Amino acid sequence: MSACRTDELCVAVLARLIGDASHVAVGNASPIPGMAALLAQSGSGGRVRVSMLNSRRHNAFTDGGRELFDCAGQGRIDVFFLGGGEIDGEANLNLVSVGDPERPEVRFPGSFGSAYLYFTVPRVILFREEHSPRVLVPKVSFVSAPGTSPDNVYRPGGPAALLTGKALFSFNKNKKQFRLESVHPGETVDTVRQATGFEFDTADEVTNTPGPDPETLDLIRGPVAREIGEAYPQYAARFVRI
Amino acid sequence: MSACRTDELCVAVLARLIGDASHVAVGNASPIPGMAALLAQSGSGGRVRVSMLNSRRHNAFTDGGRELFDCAGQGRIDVFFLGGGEIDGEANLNLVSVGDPERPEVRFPGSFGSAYLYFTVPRVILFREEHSPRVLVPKVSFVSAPGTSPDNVYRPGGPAALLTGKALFSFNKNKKQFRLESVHPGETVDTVRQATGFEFDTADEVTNTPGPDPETLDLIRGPVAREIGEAYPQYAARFVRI
Amino acid sequence: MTTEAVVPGVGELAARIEDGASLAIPPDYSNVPLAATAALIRRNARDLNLVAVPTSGLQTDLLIGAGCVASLEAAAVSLGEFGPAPRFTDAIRRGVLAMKDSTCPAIHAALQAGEKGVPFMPLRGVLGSDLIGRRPDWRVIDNPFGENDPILLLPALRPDVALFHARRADRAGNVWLGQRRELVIMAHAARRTLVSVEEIVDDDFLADEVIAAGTLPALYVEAIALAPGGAQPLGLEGVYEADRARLVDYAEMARSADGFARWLDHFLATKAAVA
Amino acid sequence: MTTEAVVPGVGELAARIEDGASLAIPPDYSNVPLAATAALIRRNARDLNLVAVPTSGLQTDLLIGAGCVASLEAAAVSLGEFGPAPRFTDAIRRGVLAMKDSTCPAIHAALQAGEKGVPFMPLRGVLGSDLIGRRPDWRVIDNPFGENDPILLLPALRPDVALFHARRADRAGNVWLGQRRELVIMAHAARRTLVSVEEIVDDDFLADEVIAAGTLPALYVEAIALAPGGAQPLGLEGVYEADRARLVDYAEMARSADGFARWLDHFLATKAAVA
Repeated sequence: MSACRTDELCVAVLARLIGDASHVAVGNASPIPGMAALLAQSGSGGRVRVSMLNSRRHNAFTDGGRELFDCAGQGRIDVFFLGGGEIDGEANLNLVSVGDPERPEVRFPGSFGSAYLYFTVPRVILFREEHSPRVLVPKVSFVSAPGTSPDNVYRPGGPAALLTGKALFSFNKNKKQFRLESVHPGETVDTVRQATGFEFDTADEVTNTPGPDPETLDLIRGPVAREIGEAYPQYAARFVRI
Repeated sequence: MSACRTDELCVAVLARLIGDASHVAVGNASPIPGMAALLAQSGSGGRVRVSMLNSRRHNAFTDGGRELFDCAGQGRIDVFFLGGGEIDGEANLNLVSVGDPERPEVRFPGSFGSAYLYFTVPRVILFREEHSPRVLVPKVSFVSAPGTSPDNVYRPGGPAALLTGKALFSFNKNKKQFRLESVHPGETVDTVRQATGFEFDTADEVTNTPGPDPETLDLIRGPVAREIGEAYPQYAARFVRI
Repeated sequence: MTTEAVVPGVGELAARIEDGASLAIPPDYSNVPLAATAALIRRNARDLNLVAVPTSGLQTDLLIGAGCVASLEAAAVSLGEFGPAPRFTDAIRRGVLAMKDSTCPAIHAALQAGEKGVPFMPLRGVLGSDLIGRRPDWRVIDNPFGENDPILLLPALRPDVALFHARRADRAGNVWLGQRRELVIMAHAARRTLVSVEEIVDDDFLADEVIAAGTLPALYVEAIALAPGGAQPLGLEGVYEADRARLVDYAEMARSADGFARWLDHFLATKAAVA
Repeated sequence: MTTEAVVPGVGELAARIEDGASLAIPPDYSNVPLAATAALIRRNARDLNLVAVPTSGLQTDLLIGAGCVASLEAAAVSLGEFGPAPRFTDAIRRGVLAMKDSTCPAIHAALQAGEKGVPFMPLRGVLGSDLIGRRPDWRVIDNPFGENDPILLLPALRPDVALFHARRADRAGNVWLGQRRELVIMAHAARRTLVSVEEIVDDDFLADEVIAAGTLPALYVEAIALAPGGAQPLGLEGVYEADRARLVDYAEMARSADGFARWLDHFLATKAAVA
């Protein structure tokens, strides 16, 4: 494993989580998932289709704002990324507010498409770089999108994993619980537990999150970083090194 | 009144019925209503908007086949034309079949948009040139679109008039009955009654259907006939005389 | 992305439409895939469940006459100015076609439900029509937002396959459809979309924002086959006019089974010659 | 048809938006009518009920900060990469804005219901979200085509006015929108549509089938006003980039009421100078 920054590690891990999906969509304001999608596409020889809302080049939608959602409703999107102002141990997401919604202490921008895409996209990957008790809470103050649903609720989709700047969790929807799979360089199960506001399961063997191999890191710092510049000019500079 | 053919008379009468509508739509296979719409537009100095499905020039729709119907649902279409294989005295329309629908004696093409537009367009003008007991029946064999609806049914639209090659009727939706308003040249109340399979009311004074004045007839045989040629090339020849 | 979407010919499109499939097809005035229809007839397709969007004409009449059709959902079937569709009319009168009569906006709305991944779509109007009694798959409910306000619900249509003809595709599989957006909805709603085209060009339709506005992205397109003249003897807007003489012939000849067979033979031979 | 649709300027557009109107507006990345927004603030508009399609940013924050807004329906409000929308956040925290939180596809679907003239539209997902408890206008029913299958219904949105900025209109009032079809739905669903444009050209957009495919017909457009730079300091795709420095300033200054007032004064002065 090469020495790399946490954001570069996240790009590599998210790309692995995308795996061999045939269509991955990336919402607005998601440069790291966007880079991960481009990396996964590159690794698949172009077979992974990427629809990135911020991009013109990597965005085949032509039917206006509803097309992403309709496309997901048709079952044509395999992977999407969501985050949240708060995420709790049952994978509930809060993108609205903290405290009494009528007079909240904190107001986030709003739910965007989370309340829909969390249900309709088979593999939703949760990504939030900040890993703190403020974000990873025991119980969200407002449920924008629930992590699980009763059996009778139509729900082909849901959370598959949670990646932060400290660790990678998988999600077990029957137990309604995250499981710590690996910790990033410099972290331990204990430091992760301290930074996490919710209870979680741990894998029998919590590994160190594998970073990108040198070839992958070159891709991230080279073609992928340059390519993301089209959609996120301010981000490219942060990554381009070669 | 100038000497004119029945079809020319029908164009003139339909144009009068369109009146000062702001938007008149014309379905497929409707050359005479199409000419009437163009005549009404011409008479209004272009203020009447015409959407003719068969036309490219007189058709502002850009959103595919559903736009006509959505536009009507929005309340943006004031006048539409319908016909029918059978029309009965309560203004029910049959565009499907005669006899047992499983093994019908006669099969018509189908209901097209009638079952919807008859409800949503405020003034639907029924037009069928053939005026015979075969078409104007006591009771339609199949209701594609009902002439009237119970009070609790959402129905901003419905039949306003019925024009045939012999006569003009208005429709009274409370009485669920047509009323003979005028007879075309050569017809009388009796000849119309003989040719009509349903009972109808008669106006206190049944007049002779006024034909087009010479200027209007010139318009029909000149610019309007040439203009309809864009949408119905085979029809233009029948009308163009000047 | 790739040129994998381009297949050798309409025969390959026909091979991808299984017997028993539900097949969405366009109205007679718009992008009718008649070369692909000939290929379907040649491969002896059986038990197709046609969905006309929202009406049909020659294509449906040919498929019915050739024995390919089990059921048909349509707002109307006719040859337009050329008269009734004779094989359709005959099949209905003999009671050998499972007909689901509909109305244009109902088919559009049901496809929009399919496009959105919702199980149904409401539609105003239609109440009191005998159409409803013959559609056990439709429901009338009381509008949950009103009071004593009945409204029709249509179940979503998600055809197995959408099949149509278009003017142009690019090598990535993007198809330019312009204002024919009923075909866009049809492709979104269908599980798979097969397209024959007049030409396949080197441009990238998505790179030009003006072209892109009328383009169905390759994302929705499984296969594209080159088929010049693929809508003939019907017309294709902006490319060729309908061959009126052949359509008049059809309307006349297809009134008998024998006449239909003769017209069909000639049609298949013509299409085979160019395929 | 006529050039009646063209009005002298954005002031005339603002004059046609009554106090208390429901007003549909586009997301920050698409055709934001900021010159017209300045005119609305200048005419002291009050009690607007904004409908963001489906999100908003600077436009909504300006209108809230200037006291023009009674209620807001949106899936989100933020300045995107520039941070939270400060006046929105402040108004919510002080409890002075009637907020109808939604989710993107719900707003799109509700506008499609408005477009189709149906009273509601179903939507999958959302169940179990706290959004529902705060939306007494939404309903959950059992899917009439399923069994024990709850589904959300959204009432149709028919805003009084849709307002957006576009690149080009022709003299007949046709507006080219390209792939920005959320604006087409917005215009169909709204009772009246007002558009500011970068330029008004002599071509007939409907005469060219390629242009027509991306055109909103004049049929839906009540008034058009020329407003070059009408989306600035936001960008307009293909015409100008966002003025990032001014947006950074806004995100910083608008955190206080005073700073907002200073930024707004400058903004109104700039817009007045070009109007």
